Amino acid sequence: MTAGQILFNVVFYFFALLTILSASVVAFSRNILHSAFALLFTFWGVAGLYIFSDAQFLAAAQVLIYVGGILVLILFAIMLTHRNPREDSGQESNQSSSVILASGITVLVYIALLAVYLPVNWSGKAASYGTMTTEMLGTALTRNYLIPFEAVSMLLLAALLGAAYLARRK
Amino acid sequence: MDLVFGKMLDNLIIIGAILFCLGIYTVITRRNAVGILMGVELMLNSANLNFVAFSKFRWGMPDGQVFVIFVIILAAAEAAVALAIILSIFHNFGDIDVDTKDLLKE
Amino acid sequence: MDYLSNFYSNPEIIKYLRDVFLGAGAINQSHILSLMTFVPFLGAIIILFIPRQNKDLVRAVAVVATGIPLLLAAQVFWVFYTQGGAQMKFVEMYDWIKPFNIQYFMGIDGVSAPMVILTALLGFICIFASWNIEKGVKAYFALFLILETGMMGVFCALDFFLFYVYWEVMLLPMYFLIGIWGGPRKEYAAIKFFVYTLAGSVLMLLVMLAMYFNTNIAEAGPNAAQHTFNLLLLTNQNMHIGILQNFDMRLLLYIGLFIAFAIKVPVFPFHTWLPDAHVEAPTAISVILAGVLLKMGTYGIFRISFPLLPDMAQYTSIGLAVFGMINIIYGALCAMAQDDLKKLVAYSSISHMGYCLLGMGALTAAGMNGALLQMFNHGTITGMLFLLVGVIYERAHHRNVDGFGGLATKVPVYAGIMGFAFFASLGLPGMSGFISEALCFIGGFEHDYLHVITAVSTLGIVITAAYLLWTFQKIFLGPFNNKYDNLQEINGRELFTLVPLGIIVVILGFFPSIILNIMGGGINTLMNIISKGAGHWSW
Amino acid sequence: MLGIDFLGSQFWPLLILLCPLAAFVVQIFIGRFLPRKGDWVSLAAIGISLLISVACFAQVLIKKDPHFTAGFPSYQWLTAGMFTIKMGILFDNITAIMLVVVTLVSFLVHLYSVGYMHGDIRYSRFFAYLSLFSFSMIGLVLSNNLLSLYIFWELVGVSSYLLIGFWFEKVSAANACKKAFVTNRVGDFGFFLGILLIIFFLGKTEYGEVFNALKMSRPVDFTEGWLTFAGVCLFMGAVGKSAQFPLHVWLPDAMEGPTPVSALIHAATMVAAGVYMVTRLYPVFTPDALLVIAYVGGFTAIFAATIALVQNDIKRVLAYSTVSQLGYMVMGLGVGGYVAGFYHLWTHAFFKALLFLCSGSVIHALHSQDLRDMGGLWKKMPITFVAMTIGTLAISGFPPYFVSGFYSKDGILGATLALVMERPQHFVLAIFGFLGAAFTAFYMFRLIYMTFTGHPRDEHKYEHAHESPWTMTVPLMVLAVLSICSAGFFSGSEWFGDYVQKPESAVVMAHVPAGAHEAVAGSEAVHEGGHSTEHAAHQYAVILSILIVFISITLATLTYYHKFKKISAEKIAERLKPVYNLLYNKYYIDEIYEKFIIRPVVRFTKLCSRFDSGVIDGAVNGTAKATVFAAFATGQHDLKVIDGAVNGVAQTVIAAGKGAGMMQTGRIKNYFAWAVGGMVCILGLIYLLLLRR
Repeated sequence: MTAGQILFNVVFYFFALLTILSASVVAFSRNILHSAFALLFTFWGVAGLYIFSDAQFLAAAQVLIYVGGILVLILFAIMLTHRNPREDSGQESNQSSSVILASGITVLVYIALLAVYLPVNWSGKAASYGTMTTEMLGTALTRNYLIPFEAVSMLLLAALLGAAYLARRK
Repeated sequence: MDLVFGKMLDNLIIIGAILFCLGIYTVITRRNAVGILMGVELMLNSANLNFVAFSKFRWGMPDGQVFVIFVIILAAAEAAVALAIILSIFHNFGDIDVDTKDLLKE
Repeated sequence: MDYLSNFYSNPEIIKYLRDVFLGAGAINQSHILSLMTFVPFLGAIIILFIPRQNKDLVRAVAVVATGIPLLLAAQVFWVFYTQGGAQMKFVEMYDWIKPFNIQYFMGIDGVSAPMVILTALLGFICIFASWNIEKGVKAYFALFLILETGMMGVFCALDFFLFYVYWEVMLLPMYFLIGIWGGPRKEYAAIKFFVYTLAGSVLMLLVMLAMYFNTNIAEAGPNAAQHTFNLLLLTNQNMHIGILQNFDMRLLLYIGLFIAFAIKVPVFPFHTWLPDAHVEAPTAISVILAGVLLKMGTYGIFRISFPLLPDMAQYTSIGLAVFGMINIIYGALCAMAQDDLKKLVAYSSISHMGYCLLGMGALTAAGMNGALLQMFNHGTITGMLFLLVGVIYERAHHRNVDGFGGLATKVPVYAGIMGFAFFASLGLPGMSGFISEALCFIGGFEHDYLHVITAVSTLGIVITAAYLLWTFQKIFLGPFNNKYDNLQEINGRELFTLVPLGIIVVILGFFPSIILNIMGGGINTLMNIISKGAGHWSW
Repeated sequence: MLGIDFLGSQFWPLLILLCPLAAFVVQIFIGRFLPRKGDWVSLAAIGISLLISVACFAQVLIKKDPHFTAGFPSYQWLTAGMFTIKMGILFDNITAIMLVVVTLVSFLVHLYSVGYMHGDIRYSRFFAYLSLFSFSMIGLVLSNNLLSLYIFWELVGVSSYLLIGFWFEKVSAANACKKAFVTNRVGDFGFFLGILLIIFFLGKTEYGEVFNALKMSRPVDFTEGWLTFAGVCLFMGAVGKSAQFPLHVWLPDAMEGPTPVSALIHAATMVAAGVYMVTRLYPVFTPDALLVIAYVGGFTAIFAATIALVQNDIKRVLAYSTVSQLGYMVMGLGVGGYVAGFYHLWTHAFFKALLFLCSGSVIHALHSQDLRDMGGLWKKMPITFVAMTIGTLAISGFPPYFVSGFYSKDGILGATLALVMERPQHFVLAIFGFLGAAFTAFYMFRLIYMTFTGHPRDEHKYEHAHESPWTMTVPLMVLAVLSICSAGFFSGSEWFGDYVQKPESAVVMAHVPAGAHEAVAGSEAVHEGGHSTEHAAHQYAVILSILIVFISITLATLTYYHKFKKISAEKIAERLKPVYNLLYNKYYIDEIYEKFIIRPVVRFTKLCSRFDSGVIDGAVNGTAKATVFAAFATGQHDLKVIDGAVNGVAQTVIAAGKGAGMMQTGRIKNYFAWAVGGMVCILGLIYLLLLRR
């Protein structure tokens, strides 16, 4: 195994672990803020994995929109709705039964996903075009998916107005 | 390039699955509406990951990534609207504890 | 090519039909029977279109609608008188429901011709007898004409299915006629009559189906139906398969048929509907009820029970004779105890039909001829009796026998005719009643085991004489009951209905061979079938 | 007249038959509108019949052949299967004699009723009925087979019904006519049964054929016993019609009818029909049957005679005397005196008709029938008196030769005596015979004395009593002459024997038990060889009967003739009170019948009718109620069980709904959890169904 492979493996598994650990912190932490920040690292981890899958533009987009946009939005939301400390401790008071139930469901889902994935032999043909380039992405967007592209812009406008209307102070 | 533990596709999918389960767990156990939102974002990301992985290692077509773009855009829109709702709930109820709110039940 | 061949491809069947029943007679050549059956129906339809107030037009149409069958009946009589009654005549055969091999098969022979003539005659006369019906004239005459269609059809049908259809067609108008135009307890009587007869016809339906599914006429051709409803073919014993070969089942079917017809005759245990139906029915209807409907039971036994299950006929012949005896004695005794005149005549009908049963029970040629003649005579004589009761009822509005007294002085002509009818009814020689009774007794006596039964039945003539004369005395003789000072004599219309019947009774009394020769032919064919079918004289 | 051969073709006898029928038809429909209400129509018709009958009788007389029968063909009347009935006319000596009797008496009665029924409101109808009766009686005499005999037998019955019930306003007349017809009908029941037996065993109905079949080809199962039974059944018809013992009750009541009716029907013709039937069917009767006939006849004779002794109504006395005389005829036939019995019928017809018509004229004059109102009428009604006395002499068998009754009665008594001498165990018959003769003489003379002699008991009635008009007295005179000369113009009864001979019995004695055989041999022997016993019997009979008649006449005169009144009837009546009452009330026979036959039958019919409406109707209505209840039960069941089931299902669904409702807690997490649950199931399914190899 060449040095390049080892480096490749190390970096890949670094990003993998990063995503999983930060995601578990998001799930299990009692404090909402901690989980918000953990969400940041999860997004980074995912961006890294995108690069490994030849999706450089996506990685960039991920970082820009998710981290820059959504995460900031969440933080603002937490700040605005942060009323009393009791809310944090509320996590424990949540009966242990619902926790067991939730974890049970989670494990079930995991098993179901793997059961559907593993038996199928996904060894498809290798990428016919060598490596994915953003230029290919752009042509796909503006040629095959032109209509959805326009529709999405309409959607964003609607979301914008909706959010503004909903959040107005009476 | 090969990975130590199985092919690249399998690993990515497993990571996606774990992310997805954690997202579900977050949604179910979080009492705070924003926590739920975060759970949702997690699930979306795991979906994107799968898209990208398959688009690269299974089909070799850019379509997967185009989908991811659309998902990202929608996630943003959705987060905005969700947070606006959360704010209005906050204004009406004073708190955003999901367990006590059962307005949906007629 | 024989006309029958486009119904049956099996040459054997055609040969059987031709030899035993149809002779060389052409089929579908004369449509006299269909005319006689459906002209009244046509009349009924025309009546429905006539405006309600125009009562006389309704009656006129009714007269024409029953008059035509009477004229045709005259022609039928002439043909039978000249050619004898052995073969089926005026045969019509059309496909009706092809898949089930049901045909519109009509034809009459010596057995059914007198009945057809009687129906046409009584139908025509009853129209005049119901001249003063005021309530719902249109409905009354329409229903009456449908009733006549049903009756005529029953006597002409030679297909079991068709027979059953006519049987039901006849039942319904009768229910309404009694139920709407009847006396005080008319609903009860109508319901009782209807349900009773219907129960009977249910049994007949079962037997019909059993017969249908257990005959194999071995027709060639892929989609040729194997089963048949054709009454004439069903008489062919070697076509019976399945349950029809098992003795007990045949006995069961025979008893089923017997009960269906016994209710109509009526036979002793099933007779209680008759007095009620008669008492409540209007005059014309009880004439038809007694004159024709009672004959359907015995005719059914002649046409269906005997030829189709001849061995059963012989096996149970004693039973039939015993029922006959019971009917005679029991009917006569009950009649003596009645105080309502119509009920008395009703019970006397039961007693008279007992003679038919005795004659048929004997299964001898004389007995069968006597039974058939008795059916015809009873039709005319009891028809007269009911018409006469109707006359007195219209004037006195009650039928209580003890309520009258000494009417002979006030209404001699009416008393004369009533006396004539009473004497005809008790079987005075010189009138047709005696001939049929004598023949039934002679026939009954010929049977080796029926001596005692016939002897006891002859006692019936004494009881009949007693109650009839006792009634005649209570009504007509003795001191005049001045409550009826304003009683009018019998009028022209009523006389018009009675005189023809009286003439027939006298003519048949002196020259019975006129009609007996017709019947003789039909009875011979029947006797051949029975003796052939039964193989040996089972007693 | 004699040029025409009346017996050559069937036309003449048919004419005799059809004239009265034509008269009847004419009379019944347009009688009222004819001049003199059409009595001449009937009179003319019966007149023609009389003339032809007399002509035929004359031709028969000339032939003097006892076995003469005119061979007329019989035409096929009715066929039913193999069984055919042929009708025709039989004309032999007996028929000729009977025809003369019937038509003559009928003619005289027609003439007599012109006067008697004068002024009656239904005058024309009376003559219609008389013609109907004549037609049926002639038909009965002329018929040549059993069935046509039965037919006319019933027609005669119905005409007697009509005539007895002529004055139907009277309740008693209405009852009498019904009683007559029903009693006759009982007799006819037996008669018809007899005919059925013969038809069954022999298949023939014509007399000649029946006798030949019996003689030649008697089926083996038609044993002695059956033949006797058949014979007795046939005789039952005669018992009904000729008013023999058990069924005689209707004749006295039949006196309700007008007197000419009684004279015609209940004296001369109809009642004689029974005797005629026995004579006609004589070969059929087995010796036992003949014995039965003899006993019934004998008993009836004595029985009726005793009742007649005490009756006060003139017509009742004559009625019972008729019953008694009929008993004599039947006994005569029964004991084998075939000729004597039939001869008595011949003579009795005349003098009994005479007696009835005389009593009719007396009643017509006095308008009362009770003997106690009469007396001393001989001055007022000389002709009736003379005629009545001749009749009385004839009926009581007064010895001088010129009176007919003596010969016929003597013949019967002789035959009875002959039988008794043959077989002494039947001595009772002789006692019946002679005692009856004695009583007959006694009550007849009692009648004469009470009506005509002595002082009138009822002045008022006596005043306006008057002799009847010529139309009534002429028939009396004719009949009086006939009563005398019917004995054969002073030549005794021998002349009758030339025409009527006893047919030898068709009963072939296959295996004959000793007793019966000897009886037949006895009568056979008497007939051929043993003339001596029969002759001896006749000698004794003559002497005995003369003796008895004289004794009874003297007794009668002693009690009832006012001049020599020694014995007072009233005292005897007192002393023998119970016997007197018994006789006066006719042995209470009527009451017995009423009590033991009529009332129980009526009660039984009531029972039947109640049974019919109660039980059977009850059963029918019961089934109706049962079905209604069953319908109700199914209704309830339907309501409770099935509905319950349906409601149950509804409840479970609602419960499930509520249960499901709990899912909708309004909390988002629960929705999300269920959604995830759904996803897991789907993935599981995909795995199970599709991916598991």
